[in-house]
Amino acid sequence: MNHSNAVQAHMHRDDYGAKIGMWLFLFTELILFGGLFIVYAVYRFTYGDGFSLASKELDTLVGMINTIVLLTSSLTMAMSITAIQQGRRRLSIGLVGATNALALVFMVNKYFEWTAKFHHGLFPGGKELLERTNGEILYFGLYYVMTGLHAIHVLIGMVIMTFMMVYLKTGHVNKDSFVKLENSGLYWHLVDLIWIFLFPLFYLIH
Amino acid sequence: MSNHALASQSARTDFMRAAGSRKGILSWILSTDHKRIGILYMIAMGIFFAVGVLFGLLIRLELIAPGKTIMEAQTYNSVFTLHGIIMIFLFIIPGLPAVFGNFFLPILIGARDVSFPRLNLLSWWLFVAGGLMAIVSVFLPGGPADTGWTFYIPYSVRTSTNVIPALLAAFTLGFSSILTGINFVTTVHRLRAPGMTWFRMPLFIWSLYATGWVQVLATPIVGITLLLVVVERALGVGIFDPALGGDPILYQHLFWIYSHPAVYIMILPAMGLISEVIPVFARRTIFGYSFIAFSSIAIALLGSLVWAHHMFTVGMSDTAQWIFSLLTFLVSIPSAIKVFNWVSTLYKGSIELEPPMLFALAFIFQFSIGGFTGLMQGALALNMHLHDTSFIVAHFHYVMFGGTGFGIFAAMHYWFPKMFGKMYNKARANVSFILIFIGFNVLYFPLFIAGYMGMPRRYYDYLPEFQSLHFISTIGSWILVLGLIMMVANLLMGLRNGSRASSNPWGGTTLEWTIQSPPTVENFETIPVVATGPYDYSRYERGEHA
Amino acid sequence: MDHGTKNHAHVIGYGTYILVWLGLLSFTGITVAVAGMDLQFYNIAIALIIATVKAIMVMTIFMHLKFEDRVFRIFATVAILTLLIFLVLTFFDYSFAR
Amino acid sequence: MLSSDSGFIKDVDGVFLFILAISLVLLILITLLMVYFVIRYSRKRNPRPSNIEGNVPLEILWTVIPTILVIGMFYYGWIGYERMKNIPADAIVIEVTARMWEWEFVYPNGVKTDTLYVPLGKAIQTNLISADVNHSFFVPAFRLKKDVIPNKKNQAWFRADEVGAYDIACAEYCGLKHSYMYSKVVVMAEEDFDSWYAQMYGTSQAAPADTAAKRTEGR
Repeated sequence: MNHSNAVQAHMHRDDYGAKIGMWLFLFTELILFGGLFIVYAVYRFTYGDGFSLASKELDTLVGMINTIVLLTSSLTMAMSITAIQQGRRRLSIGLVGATNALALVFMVNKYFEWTAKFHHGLFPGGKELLERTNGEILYFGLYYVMTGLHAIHVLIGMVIMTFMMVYLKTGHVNKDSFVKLENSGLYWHLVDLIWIFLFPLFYLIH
Repeated sequence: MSNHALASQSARTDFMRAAGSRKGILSWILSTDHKRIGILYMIAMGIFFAVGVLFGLLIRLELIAPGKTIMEAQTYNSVFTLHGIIMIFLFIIPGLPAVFGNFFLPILIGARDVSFPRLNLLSWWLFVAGGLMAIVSVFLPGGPADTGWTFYIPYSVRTSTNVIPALLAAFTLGFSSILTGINFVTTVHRLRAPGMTWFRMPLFIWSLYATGWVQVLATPIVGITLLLVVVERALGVGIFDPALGGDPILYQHLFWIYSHPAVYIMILPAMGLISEVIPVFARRTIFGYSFIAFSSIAIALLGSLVWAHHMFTVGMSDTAQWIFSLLTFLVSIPSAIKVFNWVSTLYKGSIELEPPMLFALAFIFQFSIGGFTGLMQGALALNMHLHDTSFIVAHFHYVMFGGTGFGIFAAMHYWFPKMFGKMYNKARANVSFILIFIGFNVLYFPLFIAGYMGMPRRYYDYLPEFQSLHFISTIGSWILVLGLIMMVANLLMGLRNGSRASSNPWGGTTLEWTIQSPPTVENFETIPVVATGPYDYSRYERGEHA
Repeated sequence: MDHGTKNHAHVIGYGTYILVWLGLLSFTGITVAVAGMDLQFYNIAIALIIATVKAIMVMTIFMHLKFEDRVFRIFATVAILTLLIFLVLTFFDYSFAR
Repeated sequence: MLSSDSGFIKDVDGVFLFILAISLVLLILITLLMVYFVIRYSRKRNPRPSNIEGNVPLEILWTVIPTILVIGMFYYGWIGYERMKNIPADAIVIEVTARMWEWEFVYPNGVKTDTLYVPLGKAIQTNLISADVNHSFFVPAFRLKKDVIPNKKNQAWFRADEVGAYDIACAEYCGLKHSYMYSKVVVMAEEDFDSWYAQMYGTSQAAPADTAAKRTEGR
């Protein structure tokens, strides 16, 4: 470790430290979802047939559209950092805005998907669901919890993006100080990462 | 440090009195100064500890004789649940890292604060919020949770008591713990003073660093698990409930994936603290520095892989049984290495039995008993007999209280003069130590015997053959509480009218002893440059001490 | 190790990002297409392998792990390994006769 | 209490004594050294300390020796456990149902009791079923414990080698009357058991004498 840097860190802001902190936080998020993935893995192992049956009721197309939407939002997010590094503030704002818009598309899509399921009585405690086998009940339980928790993260992400747009506008985040935007980006990519696994686990594997 | 620097520093106001932008209590509860936050934790934790002790005392009083003594079974079940939740989440886990880690981690590495001071304040607020939630759950209609602190499924889904507030309390406290972990790991990476290489860090820092990682990587698992129980109870989502096909054992796996490493979150900082105290009072360098440092990492690592030894009787696969049993035995080795190194540090030292040293030596003795009885439970055949008996209760109290608890007491007596600039009455501290030591052992040792004889744990009532052991144990609890009251009173008296403490009353060599007592807001006027290891006592060896 | 000014050193071009994005989209297409075929166990394996590849792409490029200090990569490895170990050890219970 | 004899007593107590002996030796060694050093190297006697930084051979020694010791402990624990889990093929199978807060035993011929009657010297297999929450089937005298988990079929077995009555306790917390969830294993000579079994056949309910045997009643 170069100590002149460490000393500097005492006096100036420590972007490097901020990034370490953010990554550590992302690990906690990863493990938070990881716990759910463990539950999923165990139940798929125990109730392979029920899971297979239930997963066929999800619409792969909806899942795929949402995957593409999130991947694209990750792209715009990543590019917004390049933009601010080059000092192109307006472009950066536009890209963060695009990220936010795509997140909204994701949520709307999710909303229609969930309400359709609810209409079919496939919600926790719903009569339709309780008549099914244990494996299917657990599958839908996990489906709602995992995609729900993910959706909450998307919503939080949208709030963060809105703040970032304001910060970019006021110059609080600028060409020389953009670690906040970088960290928001890291968060957003993690949300994307989680979805990259949720998508095959719920929509693709039967 | 030159005399000039010392003189100019003593003129500066310390962090207790420093005028900030806010007045009165707000200058404390909104402060981002790591030292003030440490003291805030200490106050909050002290209150929760008192409540926890009271509940423990009530448990012991109920068990003094068979049959109903002072309370109904339902009350008893809630009392031991709350005793567990409070002592684990609100005392033992935050005890050393949040109080003394916050106060001394930046100072010991030569920094002015932690990396994220505002996040640090947020952790404290979350801690208080979690504690309040736990307390509120007692008074809400439905009554306090009666599930035991483990919240085992399916009982926790079926009981009508206030499980959800208790779960949310534990979740919030877990979140607070995670934020502290993130802060400490980042601080250790980023804010070490020039020359403070990894192997010049005090061992307390090593242990906090290892603890920080465990907090970051294990706590989220229990967070999500408790949340799942919440959604299960609140929304009827099928996750663990066997009525919906769920697997109660999966809950236990997830619960212990965190809660066993949590034991190491509790004990590691205490081990680090002991490694600080012993060299100071033996006036010599620690024996086997790097072995102690690496054993902290090894404990954090291996300790994360042994959770299912809490579950040997649930009927796991044989493969899981032997793997977890073997790993459990292996985790004892780094602990043994530490104990041997501590004892060797006494060899050819120049030992003064000040109060912190007494607590530290008692730690080694009691932690060893806790460790050896832990080996017994790691053995598969024996575990079948001992599991869920009062043998376990005795074992983990020997580790948690006899170990970490005594570590916290050692830290309080060790750093008290630095934190407050005053000295307590040492003679009274010694007497309270003796009472606590005797009371502790009288309280918990009989439970080993009762457990081996077949006394199950979490029992409101018991068979007559266990009465004499329970009676002795309850007597022990009175001695212990007497000692605790005396210790706290002595410290508070020291705070009020203790004699002025010098900046280095024990002759320590780590960085906190180079600054004034109590420290200034900035800790260091100029960031020190570190040139030697943390325990350089060569001046005493040469006979040149002032 | 030198850092501190590192933030400014690596400006990743838009082209790189777009290439990665195109890669991610193609993998999504492949995984959906493969899911339509009936390959029994291999369906799960292929879906997870593709998801892992996509995750690595996001982490290395979008999340800049490729350009950061070694310490970040070590951290990420530790975290992911921890999760994997939790999973594997749990399955020592489930995947053997109980 | 611990007076009876079953196949596991020797195993469990043997492992216990083995670990206890090693632990005591080490604990006494650690404690005596600590006390001796504190006295011998007190500041009065030894004002000038020696800064010994460490000793690698010593570190290796006290890493290797404990490793060997604990692997030995693991091995004995494992061997004992092997015997606990290998249920003899000729065992009498009894269904044990745990519910809040009582035990029910169903014999192969359909007889139901609330006390477990078993013949001397015969292997008994208990199939553990939970009707509600987690419980644990614990017979301290036989060093036997197995959790009773809903949705899971756990089994345990034992062989009683001495006539008498031994406590069955619930060892997994199960709510309000957890501490009263006691029953008994009554071990009878084989001919006594046979005549009891024949007499019970046809009656599905427990004999009145059973309730008297429970220690939990009336407290």
